Amino acid sequence: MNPNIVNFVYLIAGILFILGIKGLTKPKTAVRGNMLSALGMLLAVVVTLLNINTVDYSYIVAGVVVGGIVGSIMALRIQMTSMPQMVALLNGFGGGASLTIALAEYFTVLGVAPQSFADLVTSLAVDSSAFGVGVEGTIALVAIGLTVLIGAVTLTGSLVAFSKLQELMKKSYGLPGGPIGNGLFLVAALAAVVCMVINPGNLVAMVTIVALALLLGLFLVMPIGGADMPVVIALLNSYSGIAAALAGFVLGNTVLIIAGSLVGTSGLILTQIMCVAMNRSLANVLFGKMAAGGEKIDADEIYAGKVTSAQPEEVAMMLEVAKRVVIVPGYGMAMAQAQHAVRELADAMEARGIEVEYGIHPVAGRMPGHMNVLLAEAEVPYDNLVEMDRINPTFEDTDVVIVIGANDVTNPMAREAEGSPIYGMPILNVDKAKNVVVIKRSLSPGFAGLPNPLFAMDHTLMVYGDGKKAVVEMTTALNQA
Amino acid sequence: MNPNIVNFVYLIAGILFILGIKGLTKPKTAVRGNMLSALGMLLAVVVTLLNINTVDYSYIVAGVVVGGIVGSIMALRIQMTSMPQMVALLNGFGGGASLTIALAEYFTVLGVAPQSFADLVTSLAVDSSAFGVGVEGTIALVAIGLTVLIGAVTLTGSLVAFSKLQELMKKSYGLPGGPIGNGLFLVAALAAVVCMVINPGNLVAMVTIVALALLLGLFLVMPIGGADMPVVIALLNSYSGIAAALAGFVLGNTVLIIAGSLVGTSGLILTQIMCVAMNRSLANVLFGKMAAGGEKIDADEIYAGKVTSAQPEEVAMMLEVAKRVVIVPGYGMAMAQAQHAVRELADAMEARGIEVEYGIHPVAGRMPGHMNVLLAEAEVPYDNLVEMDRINPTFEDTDVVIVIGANDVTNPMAREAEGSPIYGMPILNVDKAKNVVVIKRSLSPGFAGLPNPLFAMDHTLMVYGDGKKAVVEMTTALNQA
Amino acid sequence: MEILILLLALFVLSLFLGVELITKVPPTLHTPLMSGTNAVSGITLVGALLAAGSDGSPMLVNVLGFIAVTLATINVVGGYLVTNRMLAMFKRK
Amino acid sequence: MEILILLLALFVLSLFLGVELITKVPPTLHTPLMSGTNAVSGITLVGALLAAGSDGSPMLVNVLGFIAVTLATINVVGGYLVTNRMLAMFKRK
Ligand SMILES: NC(=O)c1ccc[n+]([C@@H]2O[C@H](COP(=O)([O-])OP(=O)(O)OC[C@H]3O[C@@H](n4cnc5c(N)ncnc54)[C@H](OP(=O)(O)O)[C@@H]3O)[C@@H](O)[C@H]2O)c1
Ligand SMILES: NC(=O)c1ccc[n+]([C@@H]2O[C@H](COP(=O)([O-])OP(=O)(O)OC[C@H]3O[C@@H](n4cnc5c(N)ncnc54)[C@H](OP(=O)(O)O)[C@@H]3O)[C@@H](O)[C@H]2O)c1
Repeated sequence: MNPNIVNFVYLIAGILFILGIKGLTKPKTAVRGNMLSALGMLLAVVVTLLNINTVDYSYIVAGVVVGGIVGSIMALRIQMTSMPQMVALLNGFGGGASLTIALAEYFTVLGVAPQSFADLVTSLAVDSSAFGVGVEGTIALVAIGLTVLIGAVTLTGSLVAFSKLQELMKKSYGLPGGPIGNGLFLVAALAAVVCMVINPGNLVAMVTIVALALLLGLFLVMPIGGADMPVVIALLNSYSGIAAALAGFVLGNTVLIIAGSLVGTSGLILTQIMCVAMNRSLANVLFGKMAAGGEKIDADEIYAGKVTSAQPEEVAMMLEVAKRVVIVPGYGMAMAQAQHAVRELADAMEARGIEVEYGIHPVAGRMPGHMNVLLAEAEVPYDNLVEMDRINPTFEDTDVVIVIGANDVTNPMAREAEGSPIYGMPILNVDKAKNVVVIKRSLSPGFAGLPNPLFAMDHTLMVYGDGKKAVVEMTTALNQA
Repeated sequence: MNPNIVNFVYLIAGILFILGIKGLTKPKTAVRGNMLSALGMLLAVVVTLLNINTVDYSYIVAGVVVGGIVGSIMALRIQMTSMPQMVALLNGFGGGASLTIALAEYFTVLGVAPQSFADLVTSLAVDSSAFGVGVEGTIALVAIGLTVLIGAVTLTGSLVAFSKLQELMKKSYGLPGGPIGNGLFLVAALAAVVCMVINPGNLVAMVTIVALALLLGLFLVMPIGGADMPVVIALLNSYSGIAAALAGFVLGNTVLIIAGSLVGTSGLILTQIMCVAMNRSLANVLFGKMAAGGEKIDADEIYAGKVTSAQPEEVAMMLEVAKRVVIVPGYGMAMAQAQHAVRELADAMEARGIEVEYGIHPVAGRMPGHMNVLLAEAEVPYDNLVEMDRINPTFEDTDVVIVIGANDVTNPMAREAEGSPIYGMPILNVDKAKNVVVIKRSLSPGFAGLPNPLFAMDHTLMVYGDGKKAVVEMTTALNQA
Repeated sequence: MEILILLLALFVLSLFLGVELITKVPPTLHTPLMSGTNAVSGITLVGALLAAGSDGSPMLVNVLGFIAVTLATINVVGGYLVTNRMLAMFKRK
Repeated sequence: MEILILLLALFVLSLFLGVELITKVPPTLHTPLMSGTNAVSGITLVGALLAAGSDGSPMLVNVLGFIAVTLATINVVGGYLVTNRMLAMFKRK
């Protein structure tokens, strides 16, 4: 096929990706945007296939069929509450693809491949100019090395993130020495890249890069707490974008550059949004533990004798006379899969003429927009989902706030306790409302590990129990009233 | 100089232009943005100068000195009220520059030039492959031809726009046949381009292009009414951007492409904003006269016996007891140079505890943002300038609206009279206020040539006189009260 | 080398455009944005296809290519489908 | 020809970026936007300099170049200065 046509189609694909993201800027156009983006991908794939001059399509067909089936099943089976895991897993696969592509490219140009494990520790005698002469060859080799590195880190890092979110891995392990240990690992991997660039036939160097990078991915992500995983995933996603853009430079391919940059900026911006919403620096998320200030605050002292608990039926009586109710969901709603139950409670209240809105904190749950997706699944109109900055001034005129499975995002210590590790994080000021009802299973802390003075306030009622069960009981009681 | 460095600096310049426009998205960062943009221009110019291998800098120095002096004087002397004219004039110079550059390029490549007027009607014997062989040569020649065409149209068109805005030219002349006549002219000019491309030595063709394009610019703009000039200027500005981007393609120059596209989109978007605000199509602005519906409405019938007029002193008494006043400025404020007087009136009211805001219609005055610039000159804080959509709901709670030199943008016929030529244009609903004061010199219509039922309403007072004088008298009366 | 400058220009502009577009995406759509851009990053599939379909290279290359195609296809198909599922929920109302 | 595709890509991206940026400019700043972009379009000055400084071409070329440099410089200098004057007024408060 005429390479100009191929390049032109690639450009069209790039434009479709842009239009796709443009579509995502409004809920109304989002579905079409996603389809345009998918169309761009299809175009790029088809034109690549038409352009391949191969006699043997079997590997391709096999890969597409297996990948297509696995991907579809995953996408259609996954529960909305497990979305963070899903994204982590897909991201890991993307990293794995980059890794294997770069390796394949490497061996293609070498023209020889190891036949046995013994070969791996030898250096293949190859023409070192195979990758190109002078600067060009060096750039190509560096790009291969970096892609292997980034791809492998993304692969294992995302898999760890997945395991943590799926609660398969609960503890945190790290390299002794923390950031410094990781730094040394990275330096060693980069040194191996340099060796590989100097002597491309040096298989030992390549094997070392792969091994070190895979381990680095593990060690980088394992020490990070489960609730910080979204930040990690966004960052890894951004890396994979940058890696694609880098590849675009090597191949002079427009669509790789455009797509890669879009993904790269998207990941970075989401990372930044999350960090700002948590009032923490990226370095703190990646390397720091939560500040030790938490220990100073004694949960017993805060709660002792001041916590009032209530039954769902009592809450229903309170709701009966309310004019305006705000529902504040958090990670616990996702855990309890209570989104449909919450929607039914809201319906019951609205049927009684009560004004109901949802207050959505930017980092409620375990990924940005997590609550929105769950509530959208339960068919809550998105106009009812009100962002933090807009809902906060309304709490004073709110009769009852129902906090379901949210904790940190409502903790007044973020506003008031200067030494607290979450001090400065913008929160939902639910304590300004006339009455607060908190549904959770116990007084145990949320992700930040801090006690929440909200629970001990005079106008707060604790409803202990699983989120879904408690909400369903409230709805029943309200409907019978 | 190393061409890679030159190209790299051009790219930096392009990035600075982008940052410049990004700065313009907020009043706070706008000044810095403009400076970044100017810095980009400086960089591009300096690197070009360093890159020129010439022995004779005299023409360059002369041009820069003359241009710099003239430009500075114009920019520093011009009154804020004459900004539309200034932009028109500058745009015309830009067009002239494109025109002469393309001509110079043409003669450079030809290597010969006519020595006398007689030469102009001959065809120079030149090597037709001088512009490049095959497709490349054709592209280069087409680009030259189109740049000459667009540049010349921009030059004369902008000069006409300038004359109309400066009220040097009041009548409208056009080609007989209107759009069709213009179309024929354009076709003839394009035919001349084709002749030139086929035989580059054909001077007659080049002279024809220049002559036809200059005339076309005149004929295109002369029939358009003075108040529509901003649309024309924005459109011509957009053309000059597109022309620069085209040139970028020919020269493979990144900064020309980036700068040209930015200017091109800016012009088109401003054009569209204006058309939407006037509820007219671009075609209607360019080729249509205002619909004839105006004749049906008899001004006398609307006004007869129903108009109440008042003296500034009476208005001052009304203001004394007002709680909230909205000032609605229009083209007449610019004409009367009344912006400082208006600001002083507002100060006097605020000193008495009256809440004062300004209602700004998107096409009040003679260019987008015209009123904002004038009021900013008078040091009105931009937070007090309220856009149409936000000020409209507040009129019901407003005690007095002072309309100064605005007419069409307050005409309720746009809302109510279905057959009216301005029907559907969004307006400032000043008639919903408790009292309306209109300051203008007479009952004569505004740009759209329509009577304004607002003036005949019961709660409207007309204050006849020059805008500035009337406002000053009001302020004096208010201060004495 | 001139091409390198152009690619660089393209890269820089894409970054600017990315920033402008992404910052406009409302928080409501941040999760679909994450999965959607994740799918876009599967554009590496293009490279994977080239690897899996290369003739005359060592078998290892084709096997690596097969793995790459499989992983990238999962990423692409899974990413777009799951994004579509989420967005369809937003559209209902 | 590969270069042409890259230039085209650059052009398209610049247009997208232009749309995103310009639509973000508030109406208050539309007049400065108009004069500011007008100044940017004076980038043709670069071409004018090349024309005015070309050796060994017919005199006519240099004269045209001189005119071009003069006009483009007016456009650039006048445009930036007047924009700056306007914006400085907005900044005061
Ligand atoms: N969304 C993001 O993008 C993102 C990114 C990074 C970090 N984070 C972090 O994640 C946290 C999110 O705050 P959050 O308020 O949503 O959650 P949270 O502070 O982690 O609290 C969740 C609460 O839900 C309760 N819960 C768990 N399972 C439940 C069930 N089945 N039924 C009822 N309640 C249940 C838990 O209390 P019991 O055990 O007593 O039931 C827990 O206190 C913040 O610290 C934020 O910084 C979020
Ligand atoms: N802003 C833009 O970008 C733009 C672009 C294209 C078209 N337009 C058009 O321009 C018009 C703008 O509307 P507008 O309401 O601002 O203006 P307008 O409808 O043109 O009315 C201006 C009024 O000002 C009065 N006036 C003139 N000189 C005066 C002076 N020295 N003192 C006091 N009053 C004076 C005139 O009445 P007297 O003669 O009785 O004094 C006239 O009725 C609209 O039709 C719009 O579509 C604007």
